[in-house]
Amino acid sequence: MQEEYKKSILDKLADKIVYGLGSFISLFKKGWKEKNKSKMEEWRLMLYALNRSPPALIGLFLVILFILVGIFGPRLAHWRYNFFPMLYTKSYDKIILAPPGSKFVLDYYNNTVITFPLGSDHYGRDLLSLILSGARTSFVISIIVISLGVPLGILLGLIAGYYGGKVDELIMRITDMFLAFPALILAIALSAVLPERIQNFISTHEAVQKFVLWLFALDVREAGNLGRLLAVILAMIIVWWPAYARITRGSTLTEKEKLYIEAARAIGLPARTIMFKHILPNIIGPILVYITLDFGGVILMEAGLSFLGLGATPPIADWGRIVYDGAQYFPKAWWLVFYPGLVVMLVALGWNLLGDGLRDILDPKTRRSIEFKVKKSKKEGEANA
Amino acid sequence: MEKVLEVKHLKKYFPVKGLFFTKGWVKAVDDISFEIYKGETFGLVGESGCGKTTTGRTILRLIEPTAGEILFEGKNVMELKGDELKWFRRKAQIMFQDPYSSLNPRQTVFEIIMEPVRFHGIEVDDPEEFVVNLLKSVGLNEMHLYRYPHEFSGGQRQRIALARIMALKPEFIVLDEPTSALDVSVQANILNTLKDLQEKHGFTYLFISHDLGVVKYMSHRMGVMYLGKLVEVGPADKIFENPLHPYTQMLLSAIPVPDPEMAKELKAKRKIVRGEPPSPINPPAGCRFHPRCPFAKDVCRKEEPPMVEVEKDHHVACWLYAKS
Amino acid sequence: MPEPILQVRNLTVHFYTYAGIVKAIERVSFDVYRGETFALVGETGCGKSVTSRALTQLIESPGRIVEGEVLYHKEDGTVVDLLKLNEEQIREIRGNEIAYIFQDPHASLDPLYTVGYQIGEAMEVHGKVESIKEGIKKAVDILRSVLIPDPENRVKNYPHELSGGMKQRVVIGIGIANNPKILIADEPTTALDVTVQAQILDLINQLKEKYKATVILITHNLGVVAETADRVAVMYAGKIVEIGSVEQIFKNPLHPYTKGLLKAVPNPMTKIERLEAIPGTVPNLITPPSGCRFHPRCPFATEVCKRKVPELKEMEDGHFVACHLY
Amino acid sequence: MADLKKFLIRRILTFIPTIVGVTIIVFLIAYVIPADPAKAWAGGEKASPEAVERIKERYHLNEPWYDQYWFLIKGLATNTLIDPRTSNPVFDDIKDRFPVTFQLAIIAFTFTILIGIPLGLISALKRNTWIDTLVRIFALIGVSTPVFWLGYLLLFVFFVKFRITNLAGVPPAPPVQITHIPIIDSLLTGNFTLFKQHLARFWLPGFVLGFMGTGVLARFVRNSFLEALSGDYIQFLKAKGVPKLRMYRHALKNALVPIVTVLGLQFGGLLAGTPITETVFALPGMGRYAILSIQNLDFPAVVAITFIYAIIYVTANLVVDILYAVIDPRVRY
Repeated sequence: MQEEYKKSILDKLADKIVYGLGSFISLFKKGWKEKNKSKMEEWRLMLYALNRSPPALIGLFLVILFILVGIFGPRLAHWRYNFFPMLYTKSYDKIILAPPGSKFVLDYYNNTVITFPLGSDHYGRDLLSLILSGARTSFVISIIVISLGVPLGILLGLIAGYYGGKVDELIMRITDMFLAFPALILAIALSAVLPERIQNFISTHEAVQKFVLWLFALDVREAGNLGRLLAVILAMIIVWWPAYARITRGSTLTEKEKLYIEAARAIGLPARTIMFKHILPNIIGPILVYITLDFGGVILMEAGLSFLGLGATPPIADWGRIVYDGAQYFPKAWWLVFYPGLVVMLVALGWNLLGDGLRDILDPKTRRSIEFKVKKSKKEGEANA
Repeated sequence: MEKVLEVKHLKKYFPVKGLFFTKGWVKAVDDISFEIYKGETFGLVGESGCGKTTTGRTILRLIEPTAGEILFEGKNVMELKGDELKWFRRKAQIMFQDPYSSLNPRQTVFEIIMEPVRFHGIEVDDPEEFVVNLLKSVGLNEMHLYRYPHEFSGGQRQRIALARIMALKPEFIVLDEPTSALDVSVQANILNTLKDLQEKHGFTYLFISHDLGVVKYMSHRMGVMYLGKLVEVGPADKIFENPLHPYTQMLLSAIPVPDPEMAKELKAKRKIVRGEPPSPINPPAGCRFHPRCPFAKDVCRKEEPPMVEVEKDHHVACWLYAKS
Repeated sequence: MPEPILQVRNLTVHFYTYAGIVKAIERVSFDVYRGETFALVGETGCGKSVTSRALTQLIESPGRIVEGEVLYHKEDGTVVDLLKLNEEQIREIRGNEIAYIFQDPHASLDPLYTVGYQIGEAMEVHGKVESIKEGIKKAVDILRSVLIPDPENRVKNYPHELSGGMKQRVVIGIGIANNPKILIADEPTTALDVTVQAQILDLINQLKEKYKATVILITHNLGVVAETADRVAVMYAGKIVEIGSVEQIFKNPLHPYTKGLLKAVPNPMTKIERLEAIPGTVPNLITPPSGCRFHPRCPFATEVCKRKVPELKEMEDGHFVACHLY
Repeated sequence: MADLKKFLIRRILTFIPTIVGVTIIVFLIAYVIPADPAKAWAGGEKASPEAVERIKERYHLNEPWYDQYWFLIKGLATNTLIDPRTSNPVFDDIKDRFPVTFQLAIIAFTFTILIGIPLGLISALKRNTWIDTLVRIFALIGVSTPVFWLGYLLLFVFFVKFRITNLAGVPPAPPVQITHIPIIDSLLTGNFTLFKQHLARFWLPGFVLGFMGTGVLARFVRNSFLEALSGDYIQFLKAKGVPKLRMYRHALKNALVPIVTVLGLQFGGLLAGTPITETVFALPGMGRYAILSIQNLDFPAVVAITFIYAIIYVTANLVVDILYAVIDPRVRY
């Protein structure tokens, strides 16, 4: 049936990706491609549906851009985040805040001219470079928070939902308590009390310190600021898992009632196998959507926390922190608020668009309606022509 | 004849939760006893909520019983552990009512059938060939090997479920309304396959259904349940020819028969069908059927009737036949 | 000659779904006579439910009534094509002259309103009572007429406080509230137990006599048909394959499908050695088989069955069959 | 109604363990305080060891954890927990700031509801049209916009460019206090000048705070309404011959149950957003106070504020539960 579609370039790309992936896996697992025809067909359909959804494609584009900048940002940046130039106007007056697009003389002695496409901050640092470097901070934080907080929540939710009874009661009561705090407030409180201990830990474990510095692409000089940065991460992990515990528990409860779970129990499969091989793959779809949306959420919250002066401290490049520091010059230095905020919004919007599109794509009902719409519009187009 | 399964005084109560304490109990299954002999089909009929499904699951230890004993090939099922439990899980299987949820939608037919085989450590030379042979024995073929459940119709799914069960070479299978979600034309197919397999492999079935026609067709012996109680047990033919319990009589007279002439006849002599089954939370005292029973006497309201053998192998729990 | 109340001609409904156009029913024609119980039988997905809903344009998107006529003969002798009426006109007919009972009583009632309100509402929207309040008062009588004990208190109950059988009685009550001419019962007892089913069927019969209504019964249960229907139409894959009186259909089935169906049902009152199953599965209606839609499963299929769509032919008085064997 | 009362009591009882748990978490936050704040409270690096010791003594910082927990609970319950920075009992400090935050949240909530619900309904009724798409995009932009950014953006427009709002101070509370929330009190006592002043000061921050929830609510209302419309009982209503508007009414009432849940959650979300909004708009509320307390390592205040937020959140949930029971007769069981 799918062959009736007029394939766009993206569709052909989707075909290539799916078949390429199939062939690739088949290199390691013989016959995988033949045995998983149905699965590959489903993937292909999902990608087709994605291609039909412009918002999701825009989201995907923004997200890929964010990831690339997150990885390469510090290298792309023209200036290191901790480079504080002395700036002079053409008439050699010293200047602190350079407006966007302005040119300045970098050094009193060696007359190099420097351009600030997005302006500079009050230290004279190039805002564009800061934003590029700051992408790494946001990127790493969001990945750490999601990859530690979410699995914890999923695990607890699965256990609570599957075993029920007292275990469920205990886990859910704890979850409720955490949910009773507005997430940001709890994160604020936690990021206030945690830094000291983390800093102690970091300073005594050099390998960890090195690794973290490498992750955030920071110089050794910033080692003393890691405590505050990691405190925010830990705080966000602590506030992030309860929502997932609750969602997972809910879907586990529904899924558990399905007969194939009972069939698995009748065969004698152990609880672990049933939870991870049978229940989890069947409830992961909606959770994946949440995860995608939450990448945006983490980035927003992190920006919010650093806007409140928590977490990253200068000179570490961080979008929220730039706004926090720049706000005192508002509205004169509007660019210090506008551009970092805009970037945060675009990244969050990217994840949200992608997540919203995924929701439609992963739900077979809407996915098929998307596919159908494509075909119908094609038919109507023909009828008109 | 050899007993495969013996159920003695089985009870299953579900708690009704209040805020802090249990408010009451749903007496889903309340003290029932019966046995099933090797190679036969024992039918269990009753209306929804009578406890027939709970009985089936409790026998397989998918639900822990409140009280009572279940002996499977002489072993107490409730006390099985480790390897013995694994042996039981292999020998006793269940087929479910709803073909749309009894297969994991994320597994291919091959995985669905091989998972239990691997788990139970059954040696298979060529897994693919093994699965294909099983599929053929239930009327499917090798084309279906790597497909997902959603690509099949309800009847085909029930066949896959059947193949999964067969893979373990069980002796006893609980069939929990295996065809009630299917259309009649497909139902006949599945029922015939089940009968054929029983003949070929000597399976013992516990056939649970609310459809009296199907039970009559499948069962050698049968039991009728009402509100958690077994009210009548006996050979299927005898029960249909000569129903003893007023509830069985009411049930039989209420079935619409697919024959207009017979229907007219039956309708003329139909016993008045009264009321609906009450909630199993607070079942009526004495005989549970008494509020709907046209023959209810004083003793019925006070005491539970004992199970008595009225004719050979034909037992009934009713004060019309027992001495108080 | 019995007098028709409803004449359905070439009714065709298509569903425009993701996978393609589902030809749910294709050129379905039949007559329903005043005062009879007309049964539409068939298996899941054969289009019986769609047919019944299409009669009053109750087809939701993505479904669409593609063609056909439903001629309704009013009491006063005028004839209207129900499919040509506009939204307001058909609304006045629905629930008033033609009422429905749906399969699942749990889902049919709005959980947030009392049953009295819902019955009262049915009367109010057709101007039978001034206000819903007045309707609720009348609802007591209606509940009594559908044999619900203690109706004075039951009107104040919410649906979840009633058992399945009681809910279905309420649904029936809503159906008869405006004294309809035609009552369309779509699988009215499928969700209910056997003993309750018998009561509900009896009730529908009684009400039919009392209100002199015509009943269209949609069911897959041949037992229910044998017991309650006067005439029967058998549907297969969106087409009617056979129409006749209940005796004709059960004693002298002509279409191979009808024959197969009757042999596949176990009758609890007779001894059956072996059921005869119909091989194969129901076709999908996006790409239905060419010619006779039953031909891939038919033991008597010939070349012509693959090519030509059989039309309904009258074989004996009032007994029609669509099969090339005849 | 007896049902309703029973249900309520039951519901309130189940909140007790949550509140206890909240105090435990609050305690844990306080318990992981490193020993240093004592020094900070005593006056920084130059503080004398005796003063530090005195502070530690006073806040039981040297005692075992259960003693500290008890000290904290007792302090919260009797309002004897003293803020070392201001030397006031913590709840006294909060009492001044609470009305500002609450008033902000209420105005934001009003915006959310007034815009979100109609938008959602329109979106549902015009399903799969450009209006629907627009609402969807609006919702996504809503959840993606950083509160501080939107705040500054609108400040720039309405304050810097057009001066339609003001930023200085907070108008006084009316002389007669009923609810202790100035804007409500001034409305209740008919003091419209004061009401207008409050509105002029609070509408923009309120809008900014409420913006995020508006789109989410609109989407949610749309989906719940459509879901309700697809119910079998709606089909049955149609078969009954019920006119369209009446059908929508049935659907809306059924959709209300999930909508109320989301509204409860959103109120919690609004509270969480207050620190940022208050910072941007220089409002002396609890959120701002929390940030200042944190910056000064003023933990007794942090603990008290966190606790207050949690209590409000739990109360909001309770209100949701009550509304449930009022809307849906099935819930009372």
